[in-house]
Amino acid sequence: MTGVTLEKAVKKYGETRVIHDVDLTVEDGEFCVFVGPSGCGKSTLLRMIAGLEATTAGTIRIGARDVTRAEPADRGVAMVFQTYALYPHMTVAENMGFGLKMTGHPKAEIDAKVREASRILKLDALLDRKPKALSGGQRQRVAIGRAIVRGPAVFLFDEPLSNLDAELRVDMRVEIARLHKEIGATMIYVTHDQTEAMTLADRIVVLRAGRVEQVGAPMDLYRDPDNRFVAGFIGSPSMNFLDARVTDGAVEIPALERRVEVAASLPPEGTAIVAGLRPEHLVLEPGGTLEVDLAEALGGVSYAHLAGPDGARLVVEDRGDRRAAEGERVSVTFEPRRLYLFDRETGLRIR
Amino acid sequence: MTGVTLEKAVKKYGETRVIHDVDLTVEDGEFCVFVGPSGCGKSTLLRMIAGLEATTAGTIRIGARDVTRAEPADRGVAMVFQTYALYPHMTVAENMGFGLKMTGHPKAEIDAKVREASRILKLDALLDRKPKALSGGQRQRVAIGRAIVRGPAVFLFDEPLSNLDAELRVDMRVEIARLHKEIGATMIYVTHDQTEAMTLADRIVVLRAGRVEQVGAPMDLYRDPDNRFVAGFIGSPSMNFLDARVTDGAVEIPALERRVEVAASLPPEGTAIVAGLRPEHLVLEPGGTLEVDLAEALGGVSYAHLAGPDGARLVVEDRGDRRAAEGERVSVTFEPRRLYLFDRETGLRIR
Amino acid sequence: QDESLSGTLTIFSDMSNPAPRAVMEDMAARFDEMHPDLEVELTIIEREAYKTQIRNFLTANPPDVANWYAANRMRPYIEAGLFEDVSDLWAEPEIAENLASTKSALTVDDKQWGVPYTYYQWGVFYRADIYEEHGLEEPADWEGLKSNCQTLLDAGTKCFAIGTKFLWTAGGWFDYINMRTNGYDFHMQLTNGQVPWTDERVRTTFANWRELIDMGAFIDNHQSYSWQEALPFMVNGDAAAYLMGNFAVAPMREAGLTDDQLGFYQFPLIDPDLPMAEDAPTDTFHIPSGAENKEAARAFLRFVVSPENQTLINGGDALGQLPVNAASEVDEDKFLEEGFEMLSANAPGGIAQFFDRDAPAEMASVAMEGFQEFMVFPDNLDDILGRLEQARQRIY
Amino acid sequence: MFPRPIETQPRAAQLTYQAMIPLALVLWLLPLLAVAVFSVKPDADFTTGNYWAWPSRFAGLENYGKVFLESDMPRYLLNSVLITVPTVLGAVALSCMTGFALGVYKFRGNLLIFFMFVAGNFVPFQILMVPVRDLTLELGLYNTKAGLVLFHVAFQTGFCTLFMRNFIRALPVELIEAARVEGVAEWRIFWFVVLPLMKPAIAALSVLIFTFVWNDYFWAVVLTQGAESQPVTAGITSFNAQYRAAYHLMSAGSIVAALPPVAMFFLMQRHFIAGLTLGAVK
Amino acid sequence: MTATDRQATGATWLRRNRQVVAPVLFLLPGLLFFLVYVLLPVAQSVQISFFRWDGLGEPDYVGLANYRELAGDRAFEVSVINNVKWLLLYLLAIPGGLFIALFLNQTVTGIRLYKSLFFFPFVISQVVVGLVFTWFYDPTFGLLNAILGAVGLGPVNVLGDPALATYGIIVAGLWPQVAYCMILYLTGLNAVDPEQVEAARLDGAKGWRMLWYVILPQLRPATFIAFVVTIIGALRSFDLISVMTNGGPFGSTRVLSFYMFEKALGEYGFRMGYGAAIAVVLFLIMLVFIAYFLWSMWRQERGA
Ligand SMILES: Nc1ncnc2c1ncn2[C@@H]1O[C@H](COP(=O)(O)OP(=O)(O)OP(=O)(O)O)[C@@H](O)[C@H]1O
Ligand SMILES: Nc1ncnc2c1ncn2[C@@H]1O[C@H](COP(=O)(O)OP(=O)(O)OP(=O)(O)O)[C@@H](O)[C@H]1O
Ligand SMILES: [Mg+2]
Ligand SMILES: [Mg+2]
Repeated sequence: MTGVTLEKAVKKYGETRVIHDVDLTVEDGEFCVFVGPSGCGKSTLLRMIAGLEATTAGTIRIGARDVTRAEPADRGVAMVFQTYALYPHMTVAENMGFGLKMTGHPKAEIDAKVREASRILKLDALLDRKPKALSGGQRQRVAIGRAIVRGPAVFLFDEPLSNLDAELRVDMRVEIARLHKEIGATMIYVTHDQTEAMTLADRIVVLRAGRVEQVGAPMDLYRDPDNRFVAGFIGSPSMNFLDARVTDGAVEIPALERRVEVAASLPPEGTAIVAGLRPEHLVLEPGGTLEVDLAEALGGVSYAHLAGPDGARLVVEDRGDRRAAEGERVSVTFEPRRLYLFDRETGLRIR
Repeated sequence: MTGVTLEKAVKKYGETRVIHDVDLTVEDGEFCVFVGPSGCGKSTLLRMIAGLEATTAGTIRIGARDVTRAEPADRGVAMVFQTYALYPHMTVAENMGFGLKMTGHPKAEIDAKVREASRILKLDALLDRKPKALSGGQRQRVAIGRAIVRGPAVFLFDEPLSNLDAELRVDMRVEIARLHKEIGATMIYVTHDQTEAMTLADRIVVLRAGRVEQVGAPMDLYRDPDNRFVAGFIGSPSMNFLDARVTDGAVEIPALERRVEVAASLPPEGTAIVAGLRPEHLVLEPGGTLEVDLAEALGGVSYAHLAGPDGARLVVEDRGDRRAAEGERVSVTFEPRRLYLFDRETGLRIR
Repeated sequence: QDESLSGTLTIFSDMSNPAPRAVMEDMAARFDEMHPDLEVELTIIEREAYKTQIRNFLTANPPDVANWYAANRMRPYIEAGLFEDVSDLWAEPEIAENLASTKSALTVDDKQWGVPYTYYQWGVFYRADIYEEHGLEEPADWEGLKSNCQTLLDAGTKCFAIGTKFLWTAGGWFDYINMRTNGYDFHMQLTNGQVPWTDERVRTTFANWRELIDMGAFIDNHQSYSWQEALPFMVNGDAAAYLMGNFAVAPMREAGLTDDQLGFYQFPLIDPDLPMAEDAPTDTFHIPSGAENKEAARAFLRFVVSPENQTLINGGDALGQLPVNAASEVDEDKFLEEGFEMLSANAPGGIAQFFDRDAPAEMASVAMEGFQEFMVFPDNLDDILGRLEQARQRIY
Repeated sequence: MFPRPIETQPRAAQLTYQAMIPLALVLWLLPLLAVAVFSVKPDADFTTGNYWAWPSRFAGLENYGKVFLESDMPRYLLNSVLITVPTVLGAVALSCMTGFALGVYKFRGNLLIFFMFVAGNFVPFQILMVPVRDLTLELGLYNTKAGLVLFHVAFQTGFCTLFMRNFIRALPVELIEAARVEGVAEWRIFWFVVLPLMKPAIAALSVLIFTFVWNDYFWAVVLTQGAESQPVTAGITSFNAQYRAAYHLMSAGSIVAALPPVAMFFLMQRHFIAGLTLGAVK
Repeated sequence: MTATDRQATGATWLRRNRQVVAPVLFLLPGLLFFLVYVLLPVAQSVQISFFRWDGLGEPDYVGLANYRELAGDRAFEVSVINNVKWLLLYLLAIPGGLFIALFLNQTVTGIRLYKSLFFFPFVISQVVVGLVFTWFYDPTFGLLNAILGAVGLGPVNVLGDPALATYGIIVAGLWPQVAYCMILYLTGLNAVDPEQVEAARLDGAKGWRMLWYVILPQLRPATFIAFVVTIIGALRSFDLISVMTNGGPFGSTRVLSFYMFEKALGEYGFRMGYGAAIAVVLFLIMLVFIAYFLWSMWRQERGA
């Protein structure tokens, strides 16, 4: 059992608390992705698990073992850094074998493990090169190889792909997914890239200002967000949020001139709430009160930015061959089951 | 008339030619985007227009004026750099006013222009800060403000958004579009970001190895690329290319087990050609010879990576609620009019 | 050969100019040879540097024998207990008899603290050929000196070469003019701090000196040269004379001046009523009190002052100076003979060591700096004397 | 690039520039060139007043021969080597360690200690002179090469620490963190990860310290005496005193004394300049 | 508790606290050296300055007497004035170095060699520099007078004239110092952001105005270091004076550092207490600059 458990984990820098009582369980063999806006504490949390930052309060367990005060070296974790952190003066093979060598493993064993890792990552041809002579993607593979070699129970990744260009990023993403399938270790992965989070994760942890907002499988977060923050954060382009009101047991959305009957347990009559609609769930109809402010054609898909007479703004995904032109007046429709409702104050989902 | 015209523009570094006889006309007030793979000469071309690189041969005109040998400052152009290139020791206001100060404008006039620019870019609250105290997006706005203040006829942008994170990039993109609408100057914009190119451009210039491959409106390039390079470059995910052959006056695509009758003037019977199909134009059908290698769910859309028995690989966009699962066997269909054909050797489109 | 001495004998010497250096090296080698079991280690330190370093090594790593100077110059080390009392040597009849003339220079508190190995006369060395060319004679008095000088100046030749960069050469001029103007006793009172520098008699000395300065008797830019660097003026005939110790003869000869071209005269009279007194500095060897091999050191001192050695090292082809041992022979060298003659027969006023050996160190440094300034800017005299007086009151 | 690259200027300007650099260089190095010429002149040139004309004959061999064979210069040179090399080794070794401690670890007083090193580095020598001399005397190291080496090591460590610490600061922290996660002991991190990466800094500092220590005169005078342990800077002054007014020999001696750091500099000039950039201009 | 237990806890204590133990061990040797040879001596010097001591016998406590004497000491006054001259004029090395750096900041063939050769004077010992310049100034055969003579001027005896000697030495000192500043500026110019220069070019800045408004502000770190090393160099000037004039003529080229040496260890000196007092004064002057330097470094650290 080598899952990771955090219990009321707290991190303070001086007097500022950057991680607030985080409780989290990552199952053995799970691929867990931390997402959240910049500065929310993703890296900090990851580094606390690695032992690179001291934990101010709370407990961190890896498997059954309490590692809260353990040295990084003693936690059985491996970490892959955003900047790869390869030792520039060592060859690929030396980089990968360094940890084992330093902890006194026999040479034959090291060689075997390095060969195994380089096979998995297709690095065989590069073993004698220095990192300088590698491309970004290859470097990242070596960094991962270095982690694999030590056979850790838990892998930690801190935005490992963000220094790669778009194309390579896609390739490496696929590679990491394959790797997880192959070695099956627990992995915790920090990213701010939607696509990575959605495609890689078994479970996504959404963080905000040092707190866990929601934890769940990617499509669950997409389909069933707990609150406005998660709804807005997952999915691209973001969900549109519109002012709405409860009238006659239904939801009225003035900007769209629509009343929708919903199955949710609505708050009292007249309460102002927030309606959420994803761009991909909206359909444009010619004629209406909304004006197409900007139409961004990306080829297969266009995004129409609409402005309502009362200042409401929303983005609609537009596909097919006939697309809305800028300045056109339109209206939008949607299936009622696609409507999300949120409390205006707390942002909590109204289900 | 302040369009930009290049006639047989050539740039050599020593003996290496990096720009080959480029002919290009950017109309007055047009938003022109240069795209192309890294190293193709986008920046070089832009810098030649700015006067920051000497033009080896050919002529560059701004408006009616030949500026091939003119000093950068005398060309009436302003440039926004990828790294912002703000003067770190000057406040925002000083940064913006510096150009006018250097050309000896009276203080009152400078102030007025800076105020006007800061209004447009919503920088009023920041005028007294140093660049260090600004966020990335704010810095880029200041860089743009500096360009605006000088009231140039032509704006040049070299990947202005590539140092910003994804969210900010979207916001700034919209802002630049708005700016272009508001001041209506000629703008030339270098980027390697698909979305920016597609959404901002009036016209896109696709460059490859120092040569212009195709010039046209974004959707024209998307719908009607001249050659395989452009077809593959525009659109995301990229177009799938499959081996095909002319048989009996139709196109046979072995990987898809299909023969398609097309209206194009096909080459002689038996010729090997290349068939191009965009992911968004393919539809998955259950059962078939293709295996789903990887299914990436991004929320509203999924991408299925398929592998054929003969090693062919293609990506299919998958929408709707039922999505292909990994390991499933499928086949794909498409409307014949969505099929692009290219010469195998020259890469030229077969129309 | 003496078999009894063993171990090593370390000697620190400041005889760094080429000729003395050779003498010292030779002397050490001979002594080494005489004592097969004894190893002589000689360290020669540059003369100017030696003056600052002696304190360090006397306290830190004392050699067995060290060079130094007589009179006041050795007093601080005696007071600090750094020099060994060698009165026992002086009690030995051979030394007591033969070295009597220099005993007082090495006596402090009725004890002797070292032995001399050489001394030399000061006086005016001049280019006899140039004098002859202009029909000049060796001057007998101040007027003669000045009129000679005027003739030379008129002919475009400077009268005196001097290099005052290291100050003490100016001290020589002061010594002579002062002793000729005010006499030996006054001079000693002055260097002993018993007379104020603002004294009228001191001013007279400077007034006399100034006559020469105003004439332009000295070479220009002397403040930029060491005494060696000023030699070429003499050698090239740009200057006709040089007030200097006898050690200057060797380099002059080396530079190509023959004995025919070179002459020597005693510094002439100024006040005819005063008996002539001379500077004849005595260079010495001492045993640091921290020496390890004092037995060998004493033997070396005996060896140094022995008549044979004295004859040898002071010869014209060696140091070219005067032996301190009465039993040794003065080399047949015209300058040595003249000097010996002068010191033994024509210096009734007394023999001074030298300004910076007669005056305490700090006073000497301030005063000689003043002399140098005076030679360049004679108008600053009041200021200079005021400063010297201030220093005198602090130092004594 | 500022000023504007000359390649982009008209041909005439380029030619002018190309011609001006050597000219300026000759002017700039004129005093040195003069010494170089002096050093191959025969004695006679100086007695005949031929100071600035071409040497009447080439006397380089005999002048330099005299320096090497008839003076203590070789001994002084050897002393300089024996003083400089250990100092460089010692100061670099110590400062690698202090720089590592100050650059990598967070602890209270880190900045304070660092500033202390920096401040000590700027202290005028003179205030150290008397106590350091006494200390050296007490240790029985007066007039030994070891005494000089110890002091130089201590003093240069301050300077090097400033340099090393900034250099280590500029290394990616992730390298050290990566090693820590891998279970590498701290001193092994220092030895196997950080030290190899500091090679450029070490090379640069070595040259710099070599130059500083080789050229030191003040401490040579304060802490040593005589050919037995004095370095060549002091040697050259005593050599000059010995051959005062023998300009040809003094020149030859000076050139011999100046040569080692010059050679060192030329061998390592890349690192040297890079080193200045890394450690100083940050 | 068994021995192995204790060992184990010992080991784990070390293990657990290695982030604390490691820096201490790494710091210790360097710190020790530094304390013994730099920090303690500073304190001792301050102490000695309250004594009268010839370095041989027992020191006598005399309170502030040494400082009082300094106040009336002409030579001290001259030294301070000369130090001020050094401080001010030595700073010319900064614009001088900048000028040469700008001149050499090109990429023509062989420029690397030229840069190294221009840097040359810095590598040479000050003793040799002093010697070279003494000959350069020599009133009879010096190149300076040869040149002056050729244009009908001179002769001047730079080092023999108390009004000129200090300036003559400063010029000699400037020679290597300019080379030093030059190399600092060359590295600084390397780090100038080319895009900013281009932006300024588009903004119409040229020549001097480009230099003043865009380049110099970016060279601030280089200027700062150049300033610091130049100040230190100016206050440390000893070798040159000792070689070129030995403080003369009649003490007119003394500076504090030289005077201190003269008083404490010179031929006629050995007033350790008095010398220490001079050193303390020099240290106090330096302290102003040290404080400034640390303060700016502290600001930088905080900002980083
Ligand atoms: N050493 C530190 N001292 C004080 N505050 C810190 C320190 N390191 C991080 N913080 C603060 O902790 C918070 C979390 O930082 P962290 O690096 O974990 O964010 P992140 O989620 O990884 O952001 P990003 O996506 O930008 O990497 C931030 O507000 C940051 O300012
Ligand atoms: N100073 C130079 N000397 C020689 N070759 C150069 C120089 N600058 C650019 N090149 C070459 O010119 C070509 C075009 O470079 P350019 O910077 O214009 O590419 P780019 O399209 O802007 O690429 P990117 O997307 O990476 O910015 C490249 O092959 C590059 O290697
Ligand atoms: Mg982070
Ligand atoms: Mg580019």
